[in-house]
Amino acid sequence: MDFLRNLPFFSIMLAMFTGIISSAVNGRTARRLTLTMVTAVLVMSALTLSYTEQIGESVTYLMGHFPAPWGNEIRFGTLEAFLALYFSIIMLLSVLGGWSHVITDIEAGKENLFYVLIDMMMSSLLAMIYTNDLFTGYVFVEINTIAACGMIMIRQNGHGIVAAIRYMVMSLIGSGLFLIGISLLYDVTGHLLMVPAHNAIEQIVTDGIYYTPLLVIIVLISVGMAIKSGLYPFHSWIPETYGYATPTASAILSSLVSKGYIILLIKIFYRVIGFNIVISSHVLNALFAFGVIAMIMGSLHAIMQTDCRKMIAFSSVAQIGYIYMGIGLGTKAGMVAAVFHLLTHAATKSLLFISAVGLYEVSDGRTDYLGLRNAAYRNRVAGIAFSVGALSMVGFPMLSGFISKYLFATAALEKPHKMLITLVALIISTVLNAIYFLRQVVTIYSGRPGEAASTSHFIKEAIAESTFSNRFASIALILLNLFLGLFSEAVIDLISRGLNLFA
Amino acid sequence: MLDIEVLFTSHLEETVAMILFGIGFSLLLLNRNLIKKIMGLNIMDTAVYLFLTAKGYIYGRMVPILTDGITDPNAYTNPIPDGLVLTGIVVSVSVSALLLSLTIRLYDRYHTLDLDKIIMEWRKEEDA
Amino acid sequence: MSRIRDNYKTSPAGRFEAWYKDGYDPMDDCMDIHKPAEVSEENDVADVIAGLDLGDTVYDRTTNKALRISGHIYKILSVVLCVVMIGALIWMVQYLPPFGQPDNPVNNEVSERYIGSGIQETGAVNFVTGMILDYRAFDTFGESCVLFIATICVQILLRYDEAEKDPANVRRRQKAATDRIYEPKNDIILQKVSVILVPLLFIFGIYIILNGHLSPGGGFSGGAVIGAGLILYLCSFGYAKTERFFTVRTFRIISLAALITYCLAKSYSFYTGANHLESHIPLGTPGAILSSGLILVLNICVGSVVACTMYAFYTLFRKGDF
Amino acid sequence: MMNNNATLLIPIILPILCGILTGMFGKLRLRARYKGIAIAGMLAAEAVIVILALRIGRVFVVGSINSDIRILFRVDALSRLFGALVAFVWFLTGIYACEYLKKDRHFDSFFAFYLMTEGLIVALSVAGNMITFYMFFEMMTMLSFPMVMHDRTHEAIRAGLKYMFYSVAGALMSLVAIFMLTPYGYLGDFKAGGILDIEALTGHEQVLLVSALLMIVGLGTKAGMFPMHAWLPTAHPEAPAPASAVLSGVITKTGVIGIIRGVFYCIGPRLLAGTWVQHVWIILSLITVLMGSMMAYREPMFKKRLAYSTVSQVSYMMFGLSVMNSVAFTGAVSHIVFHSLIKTTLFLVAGAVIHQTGHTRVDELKAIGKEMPVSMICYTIVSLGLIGIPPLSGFVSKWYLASGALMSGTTPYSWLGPVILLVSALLTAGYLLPVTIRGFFPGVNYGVGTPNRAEPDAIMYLPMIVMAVMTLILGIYPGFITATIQLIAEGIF
Repeated sequence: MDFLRNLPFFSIMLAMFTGIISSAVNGRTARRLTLTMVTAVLVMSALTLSYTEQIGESVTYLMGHFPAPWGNEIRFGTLEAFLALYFSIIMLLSVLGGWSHVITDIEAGKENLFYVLIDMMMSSLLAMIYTNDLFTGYVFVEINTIAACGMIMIRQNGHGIVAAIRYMVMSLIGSGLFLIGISLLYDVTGHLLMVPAHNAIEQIVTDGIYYTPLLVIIVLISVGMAIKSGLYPFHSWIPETYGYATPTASAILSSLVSKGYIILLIKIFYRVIGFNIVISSHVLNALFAFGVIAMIMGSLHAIMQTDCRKMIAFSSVAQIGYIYMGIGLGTKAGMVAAVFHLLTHAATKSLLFISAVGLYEVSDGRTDYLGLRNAAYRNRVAGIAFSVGALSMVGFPMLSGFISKYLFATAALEKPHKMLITLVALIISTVLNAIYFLRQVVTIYSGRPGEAASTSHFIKEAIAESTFSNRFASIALILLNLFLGLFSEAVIDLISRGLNLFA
Repeated sequence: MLDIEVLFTSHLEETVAMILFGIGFSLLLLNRNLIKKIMGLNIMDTAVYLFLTAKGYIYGRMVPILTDGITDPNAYTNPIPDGLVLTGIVVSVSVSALLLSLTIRLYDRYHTLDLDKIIMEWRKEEDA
Repeated sequence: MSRIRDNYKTSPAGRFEAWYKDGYDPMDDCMDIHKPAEVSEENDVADVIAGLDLGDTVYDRTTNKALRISGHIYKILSVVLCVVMIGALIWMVQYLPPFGQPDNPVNNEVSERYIGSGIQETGAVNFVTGMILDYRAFDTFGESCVLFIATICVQILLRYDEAEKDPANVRRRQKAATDRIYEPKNDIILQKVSVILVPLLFIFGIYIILNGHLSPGGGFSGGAVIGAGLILYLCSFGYAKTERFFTVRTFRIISLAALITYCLAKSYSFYTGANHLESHIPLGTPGAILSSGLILVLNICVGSVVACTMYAFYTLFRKGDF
Repeated sequence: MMNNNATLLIPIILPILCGILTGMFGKLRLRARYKGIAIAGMLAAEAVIVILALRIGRVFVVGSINSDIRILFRVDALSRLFGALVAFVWFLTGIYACEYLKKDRHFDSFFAFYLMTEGLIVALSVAGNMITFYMFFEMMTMLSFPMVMHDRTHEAIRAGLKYMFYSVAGALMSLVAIFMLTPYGYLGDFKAGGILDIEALTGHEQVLLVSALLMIVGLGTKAGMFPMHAWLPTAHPEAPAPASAVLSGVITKTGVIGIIRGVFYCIGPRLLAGTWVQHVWIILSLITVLMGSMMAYREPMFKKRLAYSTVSQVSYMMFGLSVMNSVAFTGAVSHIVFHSLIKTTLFLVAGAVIHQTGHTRVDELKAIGKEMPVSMICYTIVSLGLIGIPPLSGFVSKWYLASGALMSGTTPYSWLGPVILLVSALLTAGYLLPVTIRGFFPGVNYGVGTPNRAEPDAIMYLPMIVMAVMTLILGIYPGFITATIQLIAEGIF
């Protein structure tokens, strides 16, 4: 029983070890290793979750022989374990959903390197979730960035590489700000571990000295993480990045990578700086404003797209805006809503990307509106999956999107001076979502009469075979979405308890 | 408000580090030439290392290596920033290598180092 | 007369009447669904949506005014961002703790313990090495993983595969061929110098690695020196001679073995540390080469990884293969 | 919790399941006849089950989304009445549709959405609190718009999207209202006469009024009330006849039901009576009544004319609700029942005409009475009912409406309202009867000789006959319906 304490550490190490091994084997073996690893991480995280649920408090785990102020640590509570579980599920389904395209998109002999990247990404995500040390956080943020860059550019056409360099430049700016931020934090507190740093910061706030640097530090860290996760003014790399990577990479990038940074940011807010100090520093208002702008501008951009994948990518600009809007509300409820929407968006976005694969592989690779007409009849599972994802994004009841919108609205009610803006932004953004997503859904369900005669019905010969794993992944993600939508009470309760354990 | 005297006497290293950081940041963000962007990245990281090492130094103390058996903490400078700098250097080396290889591939394809030109070319291809 | 009627139709009142007579669809504008200019025979939503075709000049900054303006706005905004940030940082500097004072917040119990009881706990005479490889070893492990994954990415980008058939790679192969032509054949001076210099470099690097826990230096710097030696040898004697003792296979084996050793060793020490078990690794007598437990091993691993990585970077950049 | 009664789920789950099955097994090549028989039997079963399962007082808690939203079904007199009406109309229209769409490509997909929509509307009628109602309202919208764009033509798709976006915008307006009222206990279970706690509300009356108006306008979108009515004349003519029949007959009424739930069961009439919101509401509904009739009067297309008449007639109910007294309420709710029967019949007749002769414009319908006498007789009966000629049912509801308006103290509307209703009734006569007149008396210059009989198949005109007869019977014996509604009204006022 007490042995379960080791599982998070095992999962991080296992992921890295798999990565190192995968660099020396061929593509198939690397894929199998990766799938096994992700499954193992999934099981371990589930066990960790049950363990933390039994203990009811967050566990501190020494990485080495030395306790808090001296040696590295990881720390896991309910929310960390749940996030690890959730991320590994999404990772597994994304890999399953797109591996058939990994083979075609990547130069022969380099598939195993792609799986190395995925393993490293997994380990860095786990470390960012679990870590209790700022500098470890920085190092793994860098690993995450490099792995993401590799995933973008592993498709060896010019698009991938240009997208990769734009992504790289933007996120290096972000990590530069983050690095100088934690250096300054180390300077004024003298600690890199989160809890001692927090005590030092409370000391600073009480006796006022070094308070100005503290404000600058909060701003630097928030801005750095916002840039890395693609908040609105810094979103320009998102559409190309998500639009041109291989489908697995798109799903993972849009649904996990940016989320990892946001989780780290929330963790720093709660555990290092202290949420009240963050609120009093007014940086949240800026995040709120940019989030609201992103919600609307992202949707407006998405309406103007003709390429299905770029439309989905722009909609995730808007969704990131939702998350920052929730964080910016500066209340517990807002934070819960933000975390829940983070889960929602992870599930829905990967569902959309994966099902989009299923759609355009039956419409000879075209990804624009005209190309996708009638695709839903040629690949029914993908069509249904895409519709479910779109409806969830629109906020269809019983799907996860509805719950998160409800949570945002109720959270906004607690902040009278932000309530109206939030509600209006929610409504505008929802209507815009409805416009572009339902337009796409209608397109994939309607065709020109000529081909309609042959394909408009669920006729056998018209259904192109997509890979089994793709269908499996789509269905599993639909179920995940429904789960979030129907049994949200447990999840929300878990999130709020976990956030209490964060501090 | 802004006390120049303090800036250039007791905080000289930090000031220089911050100016360097700003230079690198602006290069990375504003310059259109990829190679200069990479230089900016390295300047930015170096500024952070300068800041950290400056933080580690204490007047009149030895480097943190055991010399003739003295284990009194007040005899040595602070070892932590040096370790952080070591780690940071490796990170920036890796990132620079990655960026340079990306630059090589882009130059092979577009025969220019100007990011704006590259992006415009690329969008033309994409629409074509 | 017709003019008046047109004006009336476009006037608000006219539009309102048209609207509630349902002649005009308020959703048209935001739905972007118009009949295409030339009405296609088959009425079809896809064609309808094709109505919002964004021509091919949309992304071109020279022709698209809106995009150009937004580009300017972005430039101005980023300049403002830079200026504001630099100003804020420099303004903040004066509130930071002063330089080199022993009572700064950074000089707290942490560094005291690293120095004071570092010898007993890690056995490393070089406190910095003791810190990065024992107290804060997880960071260092992450750091070597950064190096590893950077190598992976560079391989993805620059390594060419025989299996690949597309013209880009043919060009890269030709580049490799020309590279062999231009590389120095019998440059006597260079060869003689490097005959003397390379062994010294290797020995010096090995010294730095092995004394990482005793004197300044350690795995990374020593590995860099050895890598420099390898690169020098390659430059002066060419691939033919180098590949007699260092091929891609060597690289794979060395780096893999080193990383796996690193991973396992660190996992062992983390595991024992976290569960408060006794790690049966002797620390040895401080100051001796064979001391300070795992640190020596880790230094050797890091050193070999770094040496291989440096060499790999060089060759990949130069001709995309080992 | 009170006695959970899972039988409530049957009439909701059954049609949805059957709909999904219809969609999934569409590909197996059954003869349309057998499919039609299966669907008709299922609809009949559904009707019976609704009558049996929706016993007043039954409660079922499906679950709770989070701590303060419970998904809850509870049957009261209103839901029983509306559910029975829905099942009945759906059954008859379904039979008609089996014949109407026999040769259609999208037979299966139409019936898939048709059945699912029925299940959702039954669920919506038994919803026990506002959030449950909203959820099923939203789903009903999303699943009913494929019926509008059934033909997949450009116009149909455009009309469907228009319907979609109007409804989404309206539903979101009401959602904002729900959120703004949540702090005052708006999400509690429905109770006749309102559930808001007054002391929490003191000081926030304006919030209450604004959100009440938002809710009325938002849900009024579905009911085609004035500012947001423009989707209705576009969507109804584009849909195939059975779809437009249920759209006009039932789906527009869900908006009215929503307003009854939101205003009379949550906010409570006595909080709104006499406020500016009531005045705005009355004015909007009267404008809609008059405007709808006028537009219908000058509309040449047959189905579109009927659609405009729906706009005007549904706002009769709005007016009846907005004057807020029990008599007018009785009139409004009874008009829901009568109008849905009448308007369904009208659209079925229009569909039959199009199906048999292909005429879509009113002026093409000369001598149609000689070609399809049965349909046109049904048409005439129900038109008279809609105008409000005494022995027929429309008269009853309009009588209640007018008298309620007169005895409500809201001058000037207390006399203005009935006048406008009267004018609108005359206009109704003006736009409905010419079809009959020209249909049966084409005039002297009409070609002599026996006209070709274009009477549709019996399966198609039996539903019309049934509903026409229902109109007549309910007009003569309106007692049990009005009695039920008066009971409901007693609870509210």
